[in-house]
Amino acid sequence: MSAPADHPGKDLEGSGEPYDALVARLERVVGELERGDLPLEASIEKFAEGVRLAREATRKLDEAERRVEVLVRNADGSEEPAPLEGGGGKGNG
Amino acid sequence: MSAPADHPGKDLEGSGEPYDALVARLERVVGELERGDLPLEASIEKFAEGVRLAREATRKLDEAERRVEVLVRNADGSEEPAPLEGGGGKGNG
Amino acid sequence: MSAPADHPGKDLEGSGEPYDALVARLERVVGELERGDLPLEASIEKFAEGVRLAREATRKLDEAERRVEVLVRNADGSEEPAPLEGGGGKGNG
Amino acid sequence: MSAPADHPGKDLEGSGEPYDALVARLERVVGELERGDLPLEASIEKFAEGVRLAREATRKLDEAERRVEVLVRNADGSEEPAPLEGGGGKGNG
Amino acid sequence: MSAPADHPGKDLEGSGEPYDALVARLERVVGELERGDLPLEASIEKFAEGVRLAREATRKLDEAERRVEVLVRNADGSEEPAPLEGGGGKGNG
Amino acid sequence: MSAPADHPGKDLEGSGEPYDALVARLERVVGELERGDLPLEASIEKFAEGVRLAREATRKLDEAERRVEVLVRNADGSEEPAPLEGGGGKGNG
Amino acid sequence: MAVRPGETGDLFAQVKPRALSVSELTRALRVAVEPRFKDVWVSGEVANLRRQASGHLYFSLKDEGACVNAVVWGSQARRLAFAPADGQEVLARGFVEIYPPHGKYQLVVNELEPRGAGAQAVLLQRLKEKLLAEGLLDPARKRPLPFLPRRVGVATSPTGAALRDLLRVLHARFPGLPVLVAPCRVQGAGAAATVAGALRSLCRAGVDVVVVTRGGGSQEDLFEFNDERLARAIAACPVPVVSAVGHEIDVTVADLVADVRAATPTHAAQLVAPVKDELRAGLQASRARLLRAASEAVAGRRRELRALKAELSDPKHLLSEQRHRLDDLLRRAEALLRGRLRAERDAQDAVKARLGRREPRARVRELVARSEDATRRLGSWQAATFRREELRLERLKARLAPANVAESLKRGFALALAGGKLLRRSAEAAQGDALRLALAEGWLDVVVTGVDAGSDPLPGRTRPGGAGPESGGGDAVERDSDHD
Repeated sequence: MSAPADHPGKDLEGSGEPYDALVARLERVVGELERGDLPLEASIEKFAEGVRLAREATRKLDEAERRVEVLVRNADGSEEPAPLEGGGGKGNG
Repeated sequence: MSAPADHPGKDLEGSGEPYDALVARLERVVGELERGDLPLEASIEKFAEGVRLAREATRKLDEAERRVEVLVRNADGSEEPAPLEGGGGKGNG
Repeated sequence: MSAPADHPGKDLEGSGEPYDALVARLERVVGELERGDLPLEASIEKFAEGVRLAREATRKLDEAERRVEVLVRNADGSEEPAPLEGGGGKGNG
Repeated sequence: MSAPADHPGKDLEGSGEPYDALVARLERVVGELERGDLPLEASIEKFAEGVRLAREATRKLDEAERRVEVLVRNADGSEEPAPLEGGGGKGNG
Repeated sequence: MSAPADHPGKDLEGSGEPYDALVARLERVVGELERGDLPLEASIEKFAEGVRLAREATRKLDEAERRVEVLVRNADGSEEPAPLEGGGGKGNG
Repeated sequence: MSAPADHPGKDLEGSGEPYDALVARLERVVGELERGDLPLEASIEKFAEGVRLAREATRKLDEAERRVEVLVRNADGSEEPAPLEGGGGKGNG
Repeated sequence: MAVRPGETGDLFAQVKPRALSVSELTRALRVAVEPRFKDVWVSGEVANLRRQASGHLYFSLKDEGACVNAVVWGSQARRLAFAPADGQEVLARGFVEIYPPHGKYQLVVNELEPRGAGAQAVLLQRLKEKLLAEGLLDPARKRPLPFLPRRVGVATSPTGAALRDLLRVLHARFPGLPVLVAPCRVQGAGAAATVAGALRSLCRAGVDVVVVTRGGGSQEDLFEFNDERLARAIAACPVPVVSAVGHEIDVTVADLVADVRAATPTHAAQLVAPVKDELRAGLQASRARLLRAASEAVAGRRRELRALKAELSDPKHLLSEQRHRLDDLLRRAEALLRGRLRAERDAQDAVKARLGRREPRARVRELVARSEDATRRLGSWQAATFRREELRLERLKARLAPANVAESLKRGFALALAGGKLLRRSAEAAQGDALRLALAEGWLDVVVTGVDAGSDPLPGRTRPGGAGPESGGGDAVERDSDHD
């Protein structure tokens, strides 16, 4: 599974890369696909990268959503504030 | 639980921060969230901070309200004025 | 229990502060509270001060239950108040 | 069955030649055939080469399509990301 | 058995001479024969050459045809060899 | 070993004289005979020459025909000599 | 003023026969009179009082024997301490003015006050001027009354109606308000000294305010309150002094010096004592406002906080947006890639179609056809050539056949040879010649027995044929000609 040259071989899962950076990379991937000047194999690789990026971004969204839900639950007047799970939301995933 | 840079790591519970400062921070947080230009992770952190601030502000309001009630009760014709609890209202919280 | 700067540390009980000064302070406190531009904690402090002022003013109103007296000259030429017979009768009722 | 001079005797099956290069060769072969100035034997050789190239290109395209299907299937929220088959999509064919 | 001057004594079998040249020579031989101005012996020689050419051309063409059939059959990459549409339309009838 | 008109009586058998020359001589002989102005003795000589020429021409023609048949038979590469269509029908009979 | 000094001086020195003009006379009068009466006090009774719209007061001052016109210009009139009325005795201060156009004089009044007994009024006036000069009447000296005095001092007669009225109203307004009464005489000679003493006693005893009061009475009754020592005692009092002496129109020096002048004892009580119920109500209102404001301080913040909390938008919508965005991006990527694959597929199909059109079978077949055609033509050529040549040989052989003597012999013809020489005419032989006859097979040696030169042996023939006389021989040749 060779990664594109500008992101050599990173395992995205659990990476510390911010969500927006992931999405920006995904957008760049789409842009490159749109330009249409990639060789077919590179296109497929790009798409694979896009899929990985999207999956990782989705994972981050899921995690964020869980965090938000906990926050919202605690925000609504519950007397005992449950500890915010996962703290910074990154180390948890 | 990393706090944003401008409020590094404070535990708001029991802090001596004035209510209005809390609310001002909460408003700033709301404004920043509404501008919508924060990275996702920062948004979530901001939201978490907002939730903590709102909870703390609510706590302070509750406390203020209790204090007012005590003062009113003592002011209304009770012969022995109960000592104002907490004095400055800060050491008590 | 810090008093505001313009009435530093007076014990109002039995103090010589006139009723109208108390009331004026009370009015000022009310006005400040009503302007609503005080921080919450200061508001509560003001309220506490207002309550104390009101109590003191009430005390002053209530404590003035005395009789009508008349200065009577003693044999040694000194004078002292004595209950006014017949005159205070009406004022007392 | 002698191959043309510029592509001497390669077995295209499983070759690492990129899709676009295959298609470019195929175009060139077809163009040469269309010019019509080849002797029959050369035509047949060219045609044979064209057939091989077309078959290989089709195979690569099919493979690419399968790969995309797998990627798409995995992209849609499946919790366990199936390992991307074939990695670079080449070693698998 | 003397060959004509321009094709001196070649054994055509297995020769590298192209089909087109063979057929063209055959046609030329036939034309010369048909003009009828050759002495009988020369005619017979020509005829013999023509027969050899025809035999060689037939052999080569049969071989070519078989080869092309195989190629066309394989061109679709499918197991059952469907004829290439629009191409073999004539040779097929 | 040409047998010109002025050398009558030669044995033509095995001569290298071309068929067409033989036929030409034969025609000349026939013409001379038909003119009828030859003395009988000369006529008989001419006639004898004509007969020889005719026999030799026929022989050559037969030989050529046999040769052609062999060629044709071999042309098909098969053991049984398929008659050249449209041609061998008469030569064979 | 055009009057020359000399002329004026002459006016009183002697009587001259020369008549003065009215103006001269008037001028002279003004010069003579006005400087002398620049500042005079005049007492009299007001009559014919008229108030102009401009504010000027016009009236006459009169007594039993005289009357003088007087005016108070509006600017002064507005400053008068009282409102004059017809019949009122007043003391006026001003100057005499002669007004030439009317030929009248009038008193221009600067100050006007009601006049008591005539001589006393002037003394009183002097006292007022003196106190004024000392500043004791300065309005700036006036001290405000305490809002709620802890004890009210009253200098009055303990038995008078004034005290009764005062206490009644005082305690009606503020029940239980402490009052300390310093008894004094309020009329008759020496009363002023007792009032002053009472004042001092009250100040010593400790009060927040002093009320000096007595009921209404005659001018003489009130005159003690014009006493200078009393005035100075009032001025010297360390707490504010309220004077309520006589009736409203009776203004005494004590009234002037006091911090507040009350019209009546009742009025004094109103000035000195607030209404306790009102105070209580005011306090209650303040406390209510206080509580309301405090509650509002909390409640308002609670509302704000609630609003703010509502504004603290749950980032779920953001997450949802992002999910859409991701989905869109991925879908776009997928669509692009699938489009690419489709395009590649189409391109490939097009190229394959082009390749298919160039499929060499047709060309092979064409060549096969050409080759077959050539082969066919080869066969045709062979057949035609051999047929032609065979025919040609046949024809030649046929044409050769008639020249075949042997055939003629076979048909029955014979050759006649005489001495090796062929005979063609019968005349070439003579009877008895020995001839040799050549037959189809073998020879005959014969002798000529006769010669017939005249008859044709083969009737119908134009050309002499065989020389043999036997027709059978000729028949034989013809008969066998087909068999060669």
